[in-house]
Amino acid sequence: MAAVPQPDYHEIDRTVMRTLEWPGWKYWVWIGFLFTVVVWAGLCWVNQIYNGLGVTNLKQPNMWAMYITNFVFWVGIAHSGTLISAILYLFRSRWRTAVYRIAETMTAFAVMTAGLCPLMHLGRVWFFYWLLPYPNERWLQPDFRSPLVWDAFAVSTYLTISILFLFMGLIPDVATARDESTGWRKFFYGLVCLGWQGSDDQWRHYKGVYLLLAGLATPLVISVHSVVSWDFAMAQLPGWHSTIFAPYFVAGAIFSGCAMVLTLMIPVRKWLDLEDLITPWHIDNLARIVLFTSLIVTYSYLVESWMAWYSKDPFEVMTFHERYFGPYGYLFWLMVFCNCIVPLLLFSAKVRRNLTLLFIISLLINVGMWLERYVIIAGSLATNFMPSQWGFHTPSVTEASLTAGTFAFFLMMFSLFARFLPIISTTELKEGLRWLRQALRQESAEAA
Amino acid sequence: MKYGAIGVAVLILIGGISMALLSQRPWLARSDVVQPIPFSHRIHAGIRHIPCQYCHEYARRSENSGVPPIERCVGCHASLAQQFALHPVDKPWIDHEQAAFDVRWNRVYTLPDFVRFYHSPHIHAGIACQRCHGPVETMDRVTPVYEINMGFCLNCHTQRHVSIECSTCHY
Amino acid sequence: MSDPVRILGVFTDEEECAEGIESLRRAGYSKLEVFSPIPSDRVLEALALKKSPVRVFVLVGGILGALSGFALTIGTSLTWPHVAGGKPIISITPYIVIAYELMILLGGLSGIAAFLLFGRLPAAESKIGYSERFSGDRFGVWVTCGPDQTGRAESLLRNSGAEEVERETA
Amino acid sequence: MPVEVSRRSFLKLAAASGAAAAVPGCKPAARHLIPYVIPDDDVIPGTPAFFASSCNECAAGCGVVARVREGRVIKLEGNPVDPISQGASCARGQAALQGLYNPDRLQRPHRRGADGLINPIPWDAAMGQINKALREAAAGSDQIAFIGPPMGPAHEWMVEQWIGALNSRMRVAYAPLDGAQQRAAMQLCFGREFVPAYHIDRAEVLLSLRADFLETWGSPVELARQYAVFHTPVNPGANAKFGLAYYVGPRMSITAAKCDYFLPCHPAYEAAVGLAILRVILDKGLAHPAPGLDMQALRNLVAPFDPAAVATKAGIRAETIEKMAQQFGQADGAVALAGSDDEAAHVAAWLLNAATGNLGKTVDLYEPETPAGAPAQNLDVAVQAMHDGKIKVALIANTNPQFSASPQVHFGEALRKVPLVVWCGNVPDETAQLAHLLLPVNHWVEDWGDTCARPGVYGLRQPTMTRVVYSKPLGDILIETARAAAPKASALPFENTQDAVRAFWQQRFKNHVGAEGFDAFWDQALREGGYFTNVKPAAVKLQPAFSQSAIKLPEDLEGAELILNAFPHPYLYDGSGADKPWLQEIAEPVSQIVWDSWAEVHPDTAKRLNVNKNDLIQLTSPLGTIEVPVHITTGVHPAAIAVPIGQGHTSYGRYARNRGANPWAVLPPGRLTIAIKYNRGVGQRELVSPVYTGDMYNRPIVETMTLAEFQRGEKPQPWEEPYPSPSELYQPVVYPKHEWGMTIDLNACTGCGACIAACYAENNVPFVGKEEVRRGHIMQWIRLERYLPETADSPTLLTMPMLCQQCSHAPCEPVCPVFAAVHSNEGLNLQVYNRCIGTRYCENNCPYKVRHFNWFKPAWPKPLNLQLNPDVTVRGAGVMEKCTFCVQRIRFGEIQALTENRNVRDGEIVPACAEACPSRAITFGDMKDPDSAMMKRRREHEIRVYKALEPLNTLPAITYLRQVYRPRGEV
Repeated sequence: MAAVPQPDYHEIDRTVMRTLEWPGWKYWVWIGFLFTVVVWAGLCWVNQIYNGLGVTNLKQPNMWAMYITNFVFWVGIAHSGTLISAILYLFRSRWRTAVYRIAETMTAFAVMTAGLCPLMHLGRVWFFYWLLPYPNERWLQPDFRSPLVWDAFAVSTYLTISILFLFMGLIPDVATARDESTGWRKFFYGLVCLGWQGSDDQWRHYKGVYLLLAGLATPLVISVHSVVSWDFAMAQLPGWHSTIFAPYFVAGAIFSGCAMVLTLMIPVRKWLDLEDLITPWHIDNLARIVLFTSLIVTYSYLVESWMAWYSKDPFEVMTFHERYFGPYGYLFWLMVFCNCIVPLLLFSAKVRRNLTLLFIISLLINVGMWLERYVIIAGSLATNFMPSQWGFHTPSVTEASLTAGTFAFFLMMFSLFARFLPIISTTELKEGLRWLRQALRQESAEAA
Repeated sequence: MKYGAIGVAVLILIGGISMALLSQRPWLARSDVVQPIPFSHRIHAGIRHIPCQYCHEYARRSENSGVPPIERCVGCHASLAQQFALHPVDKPWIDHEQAAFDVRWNRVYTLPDFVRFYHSPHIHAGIACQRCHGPVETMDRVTPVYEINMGFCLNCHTQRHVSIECSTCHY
Repeated sequence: MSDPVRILGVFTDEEECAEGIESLRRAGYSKLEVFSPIPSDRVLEALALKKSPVRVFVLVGGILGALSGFALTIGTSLTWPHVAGGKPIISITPYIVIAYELMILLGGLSGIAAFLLFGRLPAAESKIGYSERFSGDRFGVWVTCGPDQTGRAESLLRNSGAEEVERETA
Repeated sequence: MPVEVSRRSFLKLAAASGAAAAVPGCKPAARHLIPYVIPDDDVIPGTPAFFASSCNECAAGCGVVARVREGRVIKLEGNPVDPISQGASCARGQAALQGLYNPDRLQRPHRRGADGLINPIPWDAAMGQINKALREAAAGSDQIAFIGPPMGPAHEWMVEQWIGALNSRMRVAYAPLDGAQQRAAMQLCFGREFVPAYHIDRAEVLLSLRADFLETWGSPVELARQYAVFHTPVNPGANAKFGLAYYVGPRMSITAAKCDYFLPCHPAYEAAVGLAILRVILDKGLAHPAPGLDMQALRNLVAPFDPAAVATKAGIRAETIEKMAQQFGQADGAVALAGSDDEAAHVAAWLLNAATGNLGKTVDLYEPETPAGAPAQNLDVAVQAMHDGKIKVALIANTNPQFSASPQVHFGEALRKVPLVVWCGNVPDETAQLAHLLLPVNHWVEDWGDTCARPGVYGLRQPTMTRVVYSKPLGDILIETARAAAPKASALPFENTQDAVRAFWQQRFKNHVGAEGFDAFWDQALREGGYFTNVKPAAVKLQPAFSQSAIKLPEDLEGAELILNAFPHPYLYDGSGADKPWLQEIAEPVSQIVWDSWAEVHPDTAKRLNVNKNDLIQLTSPLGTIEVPVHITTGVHPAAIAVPIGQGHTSYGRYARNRGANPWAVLPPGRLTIAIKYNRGVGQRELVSPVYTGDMYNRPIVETMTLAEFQRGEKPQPWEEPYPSPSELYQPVVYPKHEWGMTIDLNACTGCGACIAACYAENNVPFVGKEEVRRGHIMQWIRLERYLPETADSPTLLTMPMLCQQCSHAPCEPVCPVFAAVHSNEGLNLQVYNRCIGTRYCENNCPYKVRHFNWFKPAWPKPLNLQLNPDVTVRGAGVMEKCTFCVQRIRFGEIQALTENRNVRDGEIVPACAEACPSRAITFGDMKDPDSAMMKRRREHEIRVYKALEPLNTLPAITYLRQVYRPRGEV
């Protein structure tokens, strides 16, 4: 029988600080690869700005396609991070401690990536700031009735709050890192942690504000994806104009986000040697959330179709008919397979403990959720009110490159973060040490 | 650390200022315009009290105010020169025929293409030329007085309760 | 009065630290400063600190945010009333979204600002008595007391399980 | 439209104006202001001047008014004074400007060197060479040929003088679609030629034997206007009046589709159908006995055409023929039109019109007024002479026989034997490839001339701007060469074309000139664009002795397995429109295909031939082979394969070259049909269409009602439950002064595309090319919604001009984050280009899909950019654009009213589409003014009023008038 690991404060610190050591060449090759993709996407973007959006395959009527899909996808990804860090914090879910930093980092970078997508999509990106209110001689302000302005506010608020939230969590951890390191690192970490020392007074305010931030982030996260869903639901277009979009999108966001957490955590835990801190118990819990939200999403698909059928609105009926059996039908069924059928495997505890399988499932869910947005966006636009103006979008090199660029950007930022800032919250792990020990005990008992 | 923050702030400031300077606003009226002929509005409009629309004759009936045809200059300067003790102009229009076609006034006031400005309704509404162009009759060389931007137009339009629909100027 | 004396007790365990604090407080020592690596509820309870005032800031910030959201949206709509889609110039329903987001934004920002203010962050220099251990695995309890009360404090600290006790003249 | 037609005067291109061609973005307009030396009274910088002229794009001779800004023509409109156009125009007329500013126009004279390439030479050298050759050739007789299209009387006269002075008679009038069959039929029926003038509006029943009178046949603008009157239902209820139109022909053209019943007919039997109808009319005693009408002779003539026998051959049921005859014979006014390439059909049409007493009623015939002199030769004579080496100098002007003459004529081979071939034209075409000297002549917009649409309608043409390239008027070339080379001195004793035209008019109208003298007459003609008077039609009788042998059915087609039915493309016409990108990019209304040629194949035939959509097929006649992609449609007779004429140029500029196939290359002279063999070509070529499907899925887009419903006087049931009242959450928006609106009558709309071309011209809408259309990037602000219903109780085809509906509850507006899409207080749905950041949300939310995004920076190769309207911003890449009811015209009208201290008058402001519409389907006006013509039209046709996609509650400002139809299954 394997000895049950009994981590203490010091060991937790050591394990985490090990992740901050200067990385080896493999890491830099990985970063270099991602950077190359980002640069390539940047060049494609420059070309697109210079020549016009005609270099993409956007067209009448698919005015929106992959860029907005990416936007919704990345905003969605962001959501689970806040769920795990804020909502579960409020619910005092102890298992979140080990995973929440990964999730929250993912949130911050996913929102950042998401914020780039509407810029990529703008016809005149150099005027993007017209979306924000600022005093100007033209007397002109944005139209606050437009869901896109809500988006600008929601996403930028979300970005700010999630970065602050991430930063708040980081402060004591980075202070630990500061005190464990020397030289320029000490200086750097000292800057980041703002000279944190952990006095009782600081902790008092810290706890107060952390709780309140969690309390604010919770309604925020729900509002953000609701607002994103209203980008579509506010439009008249059949397939978009739907009252269930807000909860449907929020559930989908958490679903895809948790899947993304799994996708990131399973390799990261191995790569950074964090198996003792992120245990299969944690992963199991995540998988349960994935399963639960998958069921909600499946339910939403059914409700959506039912509403179309029940409304007898010919436009709706036709749009959904086309969605299932039209030129994009195969994407829809692939999406159903990825989002509704595959996650059912998670009912089995064995599957939830099988990391390889779980990783594959999480990847499939990511694909499925991307497709869901694409099917909703491009598919609904394709079969609009005017049959003469229907049209089906096919991705172009530029769009594919920029999409790849968003993934590369996200992964690059995440990878950089993971090696230079603590990717596991030592403070919270230490705080919840006894639950961690309990988890490890349970783990080894089950293994036996 | 403190210095770093200051440095970043200074960098942002410099960046912002240079952006503002580099982003030319070529539609703004230009104050550095030199005309091919040393024509003085002060003498013509100020001292001689020639009405603006004697020369800029299209202002009341068209989009453009128009620049006076050479004929109009010569009309006074050649035939009435003796009578009114005008400075007789024999160059460059009369002696040198070729040059007559070659007067190229440099524009002082320009608007971007997406702005439609009609002179005629403004003249009919009794707006003095000086309201936008400043006291031209005091200037030897016309230089802009006001920065004619959208706010400038809006101010006057709202004061006078004229439409500020977007389509008033942009189409 | 002679100068007060600062005594440091270093604990390895959260519970022992909390007990130490409680015993000190019972003994009438009120000038306590604790450095801890974790936001320990036990320790904070033991210190019986008042609730942090940041929540007031968050509340005020949130209310201000919501109000400024409405002020911004309604104000800009009135400066230049544009008709769009036949909707009223002041369309409260959509403005709620803006107000809501601004409420959260300003609430959060003022919370952070309050935290930085009250927590005296960013701090360029170390507080007196801070040790690098205290961000790792040690709890540090500083007791400030008169020179005559030091012995009792030291023994109280030791008794609650402090692994070392030091004295420092402030 | 009040047209201010001022005295013509030469304009200076370098006008003193600030408004140079609008360029996108923030670049300033012109940096310099260049004053006039002496101001031109007609030119006010910044204000358009209007000059009346006459169009030369087809033989109809519509009057036009050119809108001139700072010395360049930016738009052509119909001339309201002209009885033919009455202010309307057509797509081809609108696109004339793209011929004027065509980037591939020959810039200066060129000479072909020994290496076969052309090099620029000075005019003097070119003229010297011509003069020398002409002098030598004039020594002998008939050594000089002039090949040109039929031109206006003044030019015909000049050419006649010229060619006579040069001792020749070889004036060849050549135009590929010149109505020779119609003239020949008149010879047969009446013994000589007349000039017909149709009055469809006076008829109750119309029969078209392949006459595409709304597109390419006759005078489409005039006939479309008449047809709209004929085909607009009035008096809902039992006394409803609604013209009945039949179309008999092999292909469903837009004309066929717009007639009540399209009867697909085997191409060989259109005449037979017409004559069978006549036989029924005679048999049933429905003929109107008239003096000179020999009923017995007619009976004998039509005896062989037994309806039952004809019916099986033609593919039309005998009962239908009987019914048509019944209706045609009983109608109070009926008209038969023939557009076939066989004479017999034309004979049938004339006989039908004559036998039912409609000559002088629905058709007026006028004595032709050709100037005395030798009639023009036809091409064969000249080809023979050239072939025999008799012709020393050939002058070919503004016509392209190398492209459009049948290969049977061997024009090219003959022309190669001519020592000096002088080509005069605009864009160098296939014929120019064979010329030794290429001379750029003035485009008709830059030139003098005249037209004579019919006696009494004498159009005058005047230059409306200075030349764009280093060209010379054709008349000047004639005058100069006559002076220099003619042995006889006084042939053309004029300074220039202006003098010649004026002198010709002085002579011609000496009896019309009033007391004020010719100068006043001339000035008025210039101002009004011509001289319009009433001439009495001729009293015409059928030729009494009419023999059976007069009727020759096209025997070669009978029994043929497959017949090629070439038809003139509605926009490219005989091929002369192919160099104009607008005409290439406006989809052919029925097939909705752009920038290509195609073969229309019936589904049954496609099955038989085993071909699919886009497959290339080779069509081989004894004269040659063409290869075209297949377009499968039920709108073509199974025995026929319909291919549009117009593409297949090997030269003729960048927009025409190497595109599609040229059916002229397989057709015999004077014919549009021929029996062909079919071969499978290699591979496919995608036919590009901006339209996804022809199935409307029963949505409330183009709404219709049957004639029966109309006669019952009931308004059709709404498509969906209407919104409960009040349908609004909010207070309705108040429009203080105006609320602009539009009424579009779908019964009047002929789908002709004039509105689209006018919109291109007025609003600086960029054309994008075939590949970008394929990629869904077409920019047309107004498009033709075309749906092909398939049930028997539906109309043949549904069309609807679709432009921005200016919704009061515009879905596009509240989704724009920056107020770029915003409503004006005059009810306009504005698009502020300079505010737009390109989120494209508006287009997503637009149910009508009428907003367009600038995917690229638009480009107009020079000098096409000179056509750009300086009153409209040229949109740069990355912004949305759309129709705003020509807000620049609204603003101009309002400013005009403001400066004149009055209110805007109804009808003063007309958007480009409404102005162009030949059938007057579009009316624009103020919805707040109940007396406006637009609101009156709504009230008058209350029963037909509907809004597009009404259930969406977008409250559009455009009201459509439902299409009343006769279910096609009823026939």
